[in-house]
Amino acid sequence: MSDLKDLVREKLKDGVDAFLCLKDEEGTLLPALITDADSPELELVEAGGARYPMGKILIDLLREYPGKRFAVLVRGCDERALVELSKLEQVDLDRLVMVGLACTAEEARACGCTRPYPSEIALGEKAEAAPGRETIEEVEALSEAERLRWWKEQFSRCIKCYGCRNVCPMCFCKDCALENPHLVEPGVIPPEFPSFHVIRALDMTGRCVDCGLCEEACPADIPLRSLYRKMQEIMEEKLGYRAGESPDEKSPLSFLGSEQDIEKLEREQ
Amino acid sequence: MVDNGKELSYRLVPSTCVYCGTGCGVLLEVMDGRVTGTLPQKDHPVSWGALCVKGWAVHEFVHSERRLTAPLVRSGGELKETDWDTALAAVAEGLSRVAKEHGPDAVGFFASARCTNEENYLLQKLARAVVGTNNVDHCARL
Amino acid sequence: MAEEKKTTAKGKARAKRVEEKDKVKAGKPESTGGAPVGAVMVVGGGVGGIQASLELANLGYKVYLVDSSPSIGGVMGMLDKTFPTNECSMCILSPKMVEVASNINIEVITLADVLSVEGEPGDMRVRLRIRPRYVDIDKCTGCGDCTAKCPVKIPDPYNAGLDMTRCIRVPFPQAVPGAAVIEGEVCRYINKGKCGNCVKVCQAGAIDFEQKEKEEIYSVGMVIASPGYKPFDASRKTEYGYGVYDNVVTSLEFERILGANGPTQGHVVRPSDGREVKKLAFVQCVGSRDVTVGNGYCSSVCCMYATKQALIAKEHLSSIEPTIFFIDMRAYGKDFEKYYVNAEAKFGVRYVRGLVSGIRERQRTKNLLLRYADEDGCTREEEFDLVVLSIGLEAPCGLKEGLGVEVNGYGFAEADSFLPVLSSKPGVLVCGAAQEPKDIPDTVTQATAAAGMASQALHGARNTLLTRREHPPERDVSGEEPRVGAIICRCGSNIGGFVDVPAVVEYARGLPGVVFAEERLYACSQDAQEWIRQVVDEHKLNRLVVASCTPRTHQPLFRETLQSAGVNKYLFEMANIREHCSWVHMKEPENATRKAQYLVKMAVEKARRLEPLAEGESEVIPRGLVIGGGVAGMNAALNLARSGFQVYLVEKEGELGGLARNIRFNRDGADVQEYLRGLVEAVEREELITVFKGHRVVDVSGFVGQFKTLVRDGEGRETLLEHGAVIVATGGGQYQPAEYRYGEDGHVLTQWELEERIAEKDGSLKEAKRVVMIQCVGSREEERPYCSKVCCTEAVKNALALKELSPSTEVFVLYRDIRTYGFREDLYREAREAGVVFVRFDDDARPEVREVAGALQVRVPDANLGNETVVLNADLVVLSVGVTANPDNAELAPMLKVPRNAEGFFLEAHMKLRPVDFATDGVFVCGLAHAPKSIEESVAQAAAAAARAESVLCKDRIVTEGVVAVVDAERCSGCRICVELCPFEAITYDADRRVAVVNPSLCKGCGTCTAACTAGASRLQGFRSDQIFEQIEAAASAWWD
Amino acid sequence: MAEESATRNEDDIRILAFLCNWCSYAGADLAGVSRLQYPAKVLDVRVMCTGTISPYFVIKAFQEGMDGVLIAGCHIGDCHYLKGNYMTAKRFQVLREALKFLGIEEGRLRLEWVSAAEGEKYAEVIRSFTEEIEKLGPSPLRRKRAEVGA
Repeated sequence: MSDLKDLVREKLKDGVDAFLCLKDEEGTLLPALITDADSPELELVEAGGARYPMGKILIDLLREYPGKRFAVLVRGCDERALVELSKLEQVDLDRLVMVGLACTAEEARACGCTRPYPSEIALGEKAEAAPGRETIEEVEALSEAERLRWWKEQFSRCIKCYGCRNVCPMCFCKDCALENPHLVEPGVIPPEFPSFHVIRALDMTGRCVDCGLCEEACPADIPLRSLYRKMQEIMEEKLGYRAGESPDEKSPLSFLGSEQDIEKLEREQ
Repeated sequence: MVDNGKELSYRLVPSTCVYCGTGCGVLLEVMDGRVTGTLPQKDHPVSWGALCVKGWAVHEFVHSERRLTAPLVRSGGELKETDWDTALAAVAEGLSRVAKEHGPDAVGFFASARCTNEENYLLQKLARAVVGTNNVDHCARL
Repeated sequence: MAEEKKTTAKGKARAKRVEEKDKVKAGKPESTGGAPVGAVMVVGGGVGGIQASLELANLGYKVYLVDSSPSIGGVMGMLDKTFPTNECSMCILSPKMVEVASNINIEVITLADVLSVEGEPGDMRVRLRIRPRYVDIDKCTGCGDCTAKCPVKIPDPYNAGLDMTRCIRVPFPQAVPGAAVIEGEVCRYINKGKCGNCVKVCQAGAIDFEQKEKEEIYSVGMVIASPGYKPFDASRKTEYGYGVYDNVVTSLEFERILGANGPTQGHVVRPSDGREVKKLAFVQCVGSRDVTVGNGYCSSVCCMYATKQALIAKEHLSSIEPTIFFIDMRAYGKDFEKYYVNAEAKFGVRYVRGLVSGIRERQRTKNLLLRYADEDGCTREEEFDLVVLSIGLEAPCGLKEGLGVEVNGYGFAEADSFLPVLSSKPGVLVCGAAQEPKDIPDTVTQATAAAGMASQALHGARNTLLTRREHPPERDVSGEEPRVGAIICRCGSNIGGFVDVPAVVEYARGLPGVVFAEERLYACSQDAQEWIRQVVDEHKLNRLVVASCTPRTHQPLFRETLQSAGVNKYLFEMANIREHCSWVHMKEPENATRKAQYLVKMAVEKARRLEPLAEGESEVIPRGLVIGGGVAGMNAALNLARSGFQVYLVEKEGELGGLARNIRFNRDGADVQEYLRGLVEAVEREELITVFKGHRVVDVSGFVGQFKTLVRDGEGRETLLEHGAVIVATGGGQYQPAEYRYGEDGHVLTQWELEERIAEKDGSLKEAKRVVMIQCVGSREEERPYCSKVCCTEAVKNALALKELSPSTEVFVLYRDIRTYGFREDLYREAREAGVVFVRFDDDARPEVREVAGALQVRVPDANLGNETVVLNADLVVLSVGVTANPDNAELAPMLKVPRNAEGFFLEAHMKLRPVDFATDGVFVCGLAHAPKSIEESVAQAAAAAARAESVLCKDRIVTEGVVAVVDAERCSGCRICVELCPFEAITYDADRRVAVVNPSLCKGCGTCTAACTAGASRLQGFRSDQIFEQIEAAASAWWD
Repeated sequence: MAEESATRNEDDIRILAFLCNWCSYAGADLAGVSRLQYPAKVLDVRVMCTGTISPYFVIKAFQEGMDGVLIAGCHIGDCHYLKGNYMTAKRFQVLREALKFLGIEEGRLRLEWVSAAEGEKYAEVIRSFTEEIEKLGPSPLRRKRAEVGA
């Protein structure tokens, strides 16, 4: 894809030390860090085809190479992740140049996120968002008892691979509640209900950017994304916050706020 | 932030998980020449971007202190490092001696989940066709 | 080990005393080179004396606490509950008593009376007569074996003689000292030489019949007298038949009947037949407001304690129907009015306004017929099961003879009209009811004030006679397996009566980690502390669990005990099986027992995971800040300065003086303005005080010992003040009336405006034929449901002054209740004698002020004439407007991190025992900022606040709590949410290490940061999540045990 | 001892209450001092401030088989730590909705502001909450006696 090549070359010439995007290595799409404008690797760069947790990779890169500046090819979800991570002080946006890639209409439909494009689009055409609420609606239609049964059934498939957490761009804790024996009993598969999945859902509240990598990584097809999506809906409805959207607005769960806010909250409930 | 002068060195190496025979596709994160992490290979025909808890941790043993890096042969009661030819020769000599003295069924072959199906096929072939015993089993039974 | 130290310390103290005596003989004060003696004698061991003693010890002085009875505790120790919070009296007093007992700088001298006091401030000599106890305090364990064997029965003084005890006994369970005493007059051995059972059974060999009455002289710097009061002898009011009719009891006796630890275990039954009481009557003003018995004054507390007793009686027995017969309902204190209103509206206590003229007993039923005149003046008779006489408070003995202070006509100590703790005799301070009848908070305030004044005279000798307690070195328990000791308290019958304590002990023994479990009758008693020390030692305990009452009052005591046993005091956990169990599940003992077991398991499981915590230390800046330059503020500043500390005094206005500038003379005629001038001069002359006039506080940061306060003047110039303590004296306001034509008609004034004219001898007053005063303007109404306390006295005071100025002027006072408490009652009586007419109106029938033909006309429905409207043409209408809270409090409160009540006044830490403290360390309150009060009360409170502030400033370092948050750097990802969340800016981000760091001196230990840390890097010590998880697991699993 | 007691049966409900030290724990103390009676089916955990109550605690309580969880703290504006309870208010909103979505009756989690002076309110809260939980019955997440190996 010629124009991505040009973009990479251009950014590298503009003084970023490296460009993070995908490349096709003998038919395998994988993230690659291009550091040299003239490297033959440049011929292999790819825009789409697969998604990887670029945010997660950048946390390490920015920390490992404190003097370096990076450019990265971002989709809407990657951008949201990086924005939220910067609020959580995990990435330094000043050392980051985001090159926007809009998801194709087909990708957008398949994915169903609320914003399948970044704030600035360098590549591709802005496609209509096709937010998917089917699962949420299905669950909400159920009675409480049925809901519980439904989720228990879903979670009962969990093999505790921890993939949802490992792949999540927003998970950076050095010590994870999911590995706290008080909360998640070691060696028990599937994990007890509600501990594992509810704890993760709660930690995702005001954090999850709806990239869907968790669900993609889940070998048991647990509808994690719908669970976390619902948490974001709750967050937005109750505390008026959506993760990853505005860079200067922080999650209400990360500051005390004013008495008025709380009184309002109390009145509304 | 001040530059720590480190040369940028980061790449992902496509590989296959060695923990079992399934053969899931992994990408090993290599930073500054050290394997630092694992990602599932999205478009891998076997695992399609999913891994189990072992696969996600497959990078962890790479730099382990306790990892064997060369074959060891016991001589005079203690293990000594040696080259593969010597090691394999010792194994072949030992096996054929036992088979000759006590018959083929005195030998057992133990296959590993860490090997590919092809490797396991070859092992049982060796057992049955070369040594002549059906004593073949695999670690998944343990 | 700590004990040894203590006794040797005591020994030292005794040695010193003897030495002093010799010196005294030599006619010279002890060898401090003429400097004052750094010791104070406190006479009277009630709540006042206890408070003063603790305060003084805290301020660095040796204390001798003298009590004429065998134990300290006073009347408060006999009370069941306290108003207006209905808190258990003993529960809040007992920890303080134990604190006295365990403080090596306080020597308790019981059964002692003061014979004489000589000398001058700084060098006083007190002669004591000490009666024999016949029991060696140091040997007696208070086990009670002697009582069991003693053949001589006597009425139990602790239970007001309602039941019998033995000649030898421990006065009461929480007694301090907790040793037995023998009543010499009735002891068979002493009088007949026979018996001696006690000697035989006492294994401690503590009985000592050799003890003789002795006299001793103590050399001290100052004397604080807090002898309390003498209850009025109800039999003097023959018409009430006390002592004749079985079912007529005094309020003090009824207090014991209500007491769970009393003769009937709190069952409200009649003395005559033990039958449950249905109709209960309280007769107010028995021995108060009654010249016929020589007590013209109001006893100040009876209205409230009767209300309290009625409420508690109803709590104990919901079927009971209490009626209170009263003259005026004197609910004048902070939150009293609400208490009274609720009692009537919510709990159905019946209040009848009418004086009971006589009581007759029905022969058969022993019921009682009360004769009284109702509101309409007609005589009625009503039958009751039990009658409680609300007896008044009389002056204690020994004020004049022993202490040698002047007394007033009623026998109470003569007091300075602006600072009542100053007696007529230099070197002797008087506090509490001995100066004027008063409630517990006012007594505690005065006691603290007295301690402060004593320190003012003696601060040159601060710490000179102090012994410091050293705790034994802390045992290193790291690596040890948890060895938990579980102590289950019966709290007499409070727990034991409803929870199967042995079953709980048995259960505790079975819990993992528990190597010792035993029960105690009173785990908080003094001897129990010693026992715990031994137990910890013998069984090598490294964790302690006490299942008793609430940690909020008793945890400090047990922690201290644990520490004195050489174990880190944070290795302690409490299970609250009283407030949260036995008392709230009285009707389901089985479930209560099981719940108690679960609570114990939860405590044990947490205890097993507790770790020793270290307490930090922080510097103290020895300077004070006083906010507000009114009478309270200036006094507070002066007191601090005179105790040797530098003070910043911030006043928002251009001049000092505050509200008092509007008051011309006080109730005894003293010139307030002259006093104020003197005060302002003194403040401005004092080098140690820096006054910031026209300045406002704009920001406060820091913490106890190290505050930083930014003040700004009118031009916006800012000054940063660094200080160790803050005294809030922001004063109050005056209600601005819109009613009663005020502001429309020049002949409608406020009391202050009238006072001004009186003081100026305004001629127009002489012309005035009739002046009508209206009470409760802006008080005791929907918006301001509180009583402003001062208006009644002010009105009566001005009415009298007016009469004096022009006797021909008619003065009417329209009121709801006249609340001239204490000696103010005299003014009220004088006013009536002087012809001032008092017209009462009902709460819902306020007077009207109209203009009729250019003249003022007041119409009021006279409640004493069946609300028949009385029409008064008036030349002047004077409004007694209420006191309001200072609106500035609203912005100051968050800066200082202190709360306000619904009315906007500051809310103290504890209504009864911490009247000038805030929950926030190092911040104190006094004057109208706290609640409406008179000048002399403000001055006393100011002195108290100063004393409390002094107790911070006089230390060079402050120990900070161990329960603080810590951030585990290993786990921290540096997201900085905790930095943002901390309400006290205690967390900062270390950019180099990329982790958050907590400042333990700023951390208040709320743990808000911990819940926000998904990585669990931030932890609250003592409340770590793993410890709480264990409690949760215990709670759940206990179910299956 | 407990075992012999006749009154206990498997379906008795149990409630865990998290109380802040300064207001609600004191309120509970006052309820006790005032001898106000309420059902003995609640066990309480004292914390310094409700702000320190992690959603994990609540999940843990349900996980362990508690039938109801009460969080009680100072009224907004009365927090001894000024604003700690703000976080409680926010977290509670989210937590309750989450539980609801998962099919755990929202009535099983309750937040109440109880001051140190509100002994009566505390008793009333426990009474009504106990009643509500009794209506809902044992939690569906409860493990059977066998599972806890008792």
